Amino acid sequence: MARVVVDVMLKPEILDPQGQAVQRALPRLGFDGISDVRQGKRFELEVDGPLDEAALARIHDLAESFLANTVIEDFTVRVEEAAEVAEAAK
Amino acid sequence: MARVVVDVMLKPEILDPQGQAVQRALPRLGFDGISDVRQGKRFELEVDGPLDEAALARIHDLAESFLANTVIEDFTVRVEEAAEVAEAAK
Amino acid sequence: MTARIGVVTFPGSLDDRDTQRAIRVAGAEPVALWHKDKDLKQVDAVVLCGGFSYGDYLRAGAIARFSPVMDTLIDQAKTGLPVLGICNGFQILTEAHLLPGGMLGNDHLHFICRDQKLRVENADTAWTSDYTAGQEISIPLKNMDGRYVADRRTLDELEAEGRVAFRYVDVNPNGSLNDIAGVTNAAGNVVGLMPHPEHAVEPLIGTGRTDGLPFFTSILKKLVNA
Amino acid sequence: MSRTPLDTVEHATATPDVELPWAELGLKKDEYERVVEILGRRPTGAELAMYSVMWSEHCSYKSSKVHLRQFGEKAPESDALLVGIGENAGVVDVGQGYAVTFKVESHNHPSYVEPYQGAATGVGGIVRDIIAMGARPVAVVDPLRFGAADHPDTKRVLPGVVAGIGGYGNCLGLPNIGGEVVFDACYQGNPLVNAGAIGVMRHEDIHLAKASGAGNKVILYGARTGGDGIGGASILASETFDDAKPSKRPAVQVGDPFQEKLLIECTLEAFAEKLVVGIQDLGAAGLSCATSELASNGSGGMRVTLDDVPLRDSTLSPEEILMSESQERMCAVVEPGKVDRFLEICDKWDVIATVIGEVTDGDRLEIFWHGEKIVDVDPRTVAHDGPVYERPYARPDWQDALQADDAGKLPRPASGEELKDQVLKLVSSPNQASKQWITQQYDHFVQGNTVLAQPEDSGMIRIDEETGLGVAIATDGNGRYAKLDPYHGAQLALAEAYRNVATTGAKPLAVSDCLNFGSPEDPAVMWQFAEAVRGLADGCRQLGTPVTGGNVSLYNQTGEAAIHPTPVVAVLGVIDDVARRTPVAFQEEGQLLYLLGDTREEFGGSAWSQVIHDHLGGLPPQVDLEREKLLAEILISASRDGMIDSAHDLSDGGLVQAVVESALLGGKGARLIVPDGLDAFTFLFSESAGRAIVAVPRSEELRFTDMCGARGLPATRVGVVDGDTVEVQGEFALTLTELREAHENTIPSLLA
Ligand SMILES: Nc1ncnc2c1ncn2[C@@H]1O[C@H](COP(=O)(O)OP(=O)(O)O)[C@@H](O)[C@H]1O
Ligand SMILES: [Mg+2]
Repeated sequence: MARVVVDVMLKPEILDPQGQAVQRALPRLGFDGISDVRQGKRFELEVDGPLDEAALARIHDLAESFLANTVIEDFTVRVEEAAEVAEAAK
Repeated sequence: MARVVVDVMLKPEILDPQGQAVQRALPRLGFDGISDVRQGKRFELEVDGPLDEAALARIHDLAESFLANTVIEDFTVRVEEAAEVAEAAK
Repeated sequence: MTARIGVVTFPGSLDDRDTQRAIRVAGAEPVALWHKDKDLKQVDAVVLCGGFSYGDYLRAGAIARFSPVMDTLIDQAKTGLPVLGICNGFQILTEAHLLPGGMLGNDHLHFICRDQKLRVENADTAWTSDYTAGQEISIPLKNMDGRYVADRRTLDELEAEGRVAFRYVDVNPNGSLNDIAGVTNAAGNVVGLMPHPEHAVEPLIGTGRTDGLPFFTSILKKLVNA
Repeated sequence: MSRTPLDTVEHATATPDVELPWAELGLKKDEYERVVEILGRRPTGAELAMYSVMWSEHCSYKSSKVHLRQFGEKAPESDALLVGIGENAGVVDVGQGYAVTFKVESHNHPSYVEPYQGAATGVGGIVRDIIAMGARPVAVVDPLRFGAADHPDTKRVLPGVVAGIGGYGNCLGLPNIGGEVVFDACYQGNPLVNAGAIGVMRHEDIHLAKASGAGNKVILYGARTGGDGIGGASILASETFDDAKPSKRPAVQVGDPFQEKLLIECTLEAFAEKLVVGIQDLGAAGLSCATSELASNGSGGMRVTLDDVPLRDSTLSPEEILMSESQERMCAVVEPGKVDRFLEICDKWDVIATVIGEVTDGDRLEIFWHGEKIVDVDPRTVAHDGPVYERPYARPDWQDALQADDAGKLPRPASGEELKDQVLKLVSSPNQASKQWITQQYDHFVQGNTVLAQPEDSGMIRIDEETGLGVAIATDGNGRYAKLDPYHGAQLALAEAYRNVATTGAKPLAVSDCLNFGSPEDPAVMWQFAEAVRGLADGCRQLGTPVTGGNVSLYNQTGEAAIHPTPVVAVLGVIDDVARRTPVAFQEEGQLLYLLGDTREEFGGSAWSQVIHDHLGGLPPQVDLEREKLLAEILISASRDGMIDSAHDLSDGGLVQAVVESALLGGKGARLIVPDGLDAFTFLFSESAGRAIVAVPRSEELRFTDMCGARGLPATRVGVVDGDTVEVQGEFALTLTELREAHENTIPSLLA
């Protein structure tokens, strides 16, 4: 079993009020030095079977047609390495 | 300037209605072979100045106290490599 | 003969009964449609009503857009079936690309419920002919994801072609570009808007005004006269 | 709890000396011993899990039970009560064959830890109580209390709570038609998140939580069972927050309102086809509660195969499955011949449903795991025979000093200028300011039957389109009054909610309550609780409005500091034709303003004493429930016969607060004249109970004053609807613009 991560972010030209709200709160929390914050979505897909080219291509399609709305969002697909998975599990 | 990514996911034992809704929709879209979907948040922070230990520790604090509610969520902090940034920008 | 207007119920639809009531108040016959059926029961028009179809998880309207009923509806809308999308229905129509642009979370990040003033910009669609262009109406608005966005080129095109059907007046309640509250397709049979005309059809109830009723009388007249 | 070897009933019998972790599960030593005595052996791990959650304060009401009995004992005769205390929610006859069920519950502790999800799941829980009675939920209300408005943590808690209530309720399609928002430093760290719901059904559709008929199937449907919230609400709402022990903080759950919406629809469809013999929602204590309550309320026993429970996490132990408080689950008892149809309906709505057991003709609740019996109990001992405590209570020694610290001695405004200044301070203070920033995050319109919603005195819902029959609900509570005098404070909360319902033209019928207090282990808190319950029970008897159900939330306390005693009272009323409702807003210039009731110098616990002097002391306003009844009759008759066009009850902030609200809502000012025998200050700020202000069209004046005169209700003409200022003749005038700014900007500037 492998894990594929799809990250979906608003296109850069589209206002991201959630990211802005986080950024505006930072000084109040005593954080400075962060010049921009954007907030998006992260999907973790557990894929059965081998993660070959074909499987990845299908996930790419899935992201494009469903997980992201490409009118307003960009996305990336990447396979999460076993090490990362272990790290994240900590 | 560097980009730090904070991923926030619901803890594994906590119900993830959004991920479940996505997963339940997959067969209808003609996708199978995905045994689990979890949906979380991705924050991209643009950090001014050097990304040293201290800066990363502060971002870790920020994630713990503000970006995630650790009662129900786990988080990871990672520096995004320039290559990745370029990739994602495509 | 009266017109038969379908109202689709998706899991999580909320305003299906109200929409049926509004259709009845206008004098047409509401017909309940079910998301799992491809069959549109030969209705003369369809309303996609408000609610949180599939919890609005993923994105508002994103999952509902892939329902069996939508397969048929998308085909027929392209050949002229009048379709009105209210709130979640509007979101579904953009996800289905029957209407341009997309819907995002309100810029203030809160759900908002208010009596909203709109201007009817286009009174030539199937659903707005009982209004006059430029007429101002007040109907309830209630949503989380009401921010209409589209790229510059699409916006220019919509403006140039008069396809911005409704615009917010006085207050832009959600950060929608160009104050857009609703749009129409080029043919004028598919219309979507965020505010809720079906909640403004009876005196006494809700805001106590009936500014939303002409949506339903417009389509009725069009269908009966057709 | 170790899983190997499986702790079966047989194993427990064979190993009497094994010590179980009863203390970790929140049981006291004598409680554990009682379990052993009941069973005649040590409990199995699974049995211990069930007893511990069911005997927790939250589920068993062990500290409050002895007092709550008064609600039954003192209950007034009422033809309206169809189902009384003890069921998931009470049911009231509202005429024309309709019945209404309503209830208020608390979700205080989880909402402090995770404001959004804590509040959201609170709405989810109360709505399931309503559907479990067979009713379609038609509205929700949310009485809320937070720490000081300008405290940084309030900025964390309040927006999350409001978004959670909205996020869940809006997604269910339930209009939010009322509630409260109160700020007070005493709620810092212990916010009160109460949520209420109303449901409507036909008389014949009332369903009860009981499992009868041997052979009938027990069906669990809704969400899968997960490891979240194990022992959450039940055990942890039963203890004081203690910062030193973070592990004691409940694991909160994430709600899935979409799943709950499906549960509502499929449950109602099953009811409509008469497929359900008994039904129970899964709330606190999850399956432990549902199975033991269903079984003990029915005629027989029950056998459950725990392996059949659909899980989200396959590693859960049987104990965990029994204790899990996963949301959005229900349990139905269905005749064998109707099971297929029931499952079909669930499938139509994409709801997972599984037969997990059946009703037996015995009297035991038996639960099996991997073919072995792990629970064998008399369900009554789990569900109903929990411990009952006669906790010691004593009037605190500070009560006398508090009451002696009379607010009447506080310096009063000496000039018109000063009065004006204090009026502005009052209407802009967080407690008196407009709550629109909050309430506009709630859908008021969904279902298309909302006649009145915030900021009206009560919310009102049409329930029959043909006849216009409607119901109204208001919730009120005043912790400051209750702190000064818990007995009368509880009655004042009742009187205010009752008055709010009558002000809109509806006849008050019945009461639900949510009693929020500190730790019952403190005799002073216990005294406050006992007094409040006594006051409420006496008050309900006098008003003729029975308590149909409610909820107790104890341990709202951080360290030694308890919240103000805060009984929140919900009153339900009925109106024959919603077209007759009376709104708060001034409708027409020239209409005459009449003040109904008597105004005395009463400032103890008042908003004025808090806002201007940060003072809490003295006695709360006097209570005269006979007067409240008379006032209600007059308001209802006047609305039915079209004698008044607007009405607003007077409560915190007094007359001036009410007039400003009616003026701002109607966009029309008022000219007020201080009546003979009163000074301007008392006229404007006194909080004497039993009063309302009404706007009477000139053509109705004689008829109206005659009616008041004949019935003996003081009605004093105090002004006229007029212009775009609120003016007190000879004292000051404030423009509506100034007032609006003061009233509407406070909350957004604190929270936005
Ligand atoms: N949290 C809330 N949710 C819904 N409605 C609320 C809430 N808080 C206040 N309201 C509404 O705002 C109005 C004013 O509240 P309040 O001053 O407490 O009323 P009253 O003094 O008449 O009891 C009422 O209609 C009340 O129902
Ligand atoms: Mg009131």
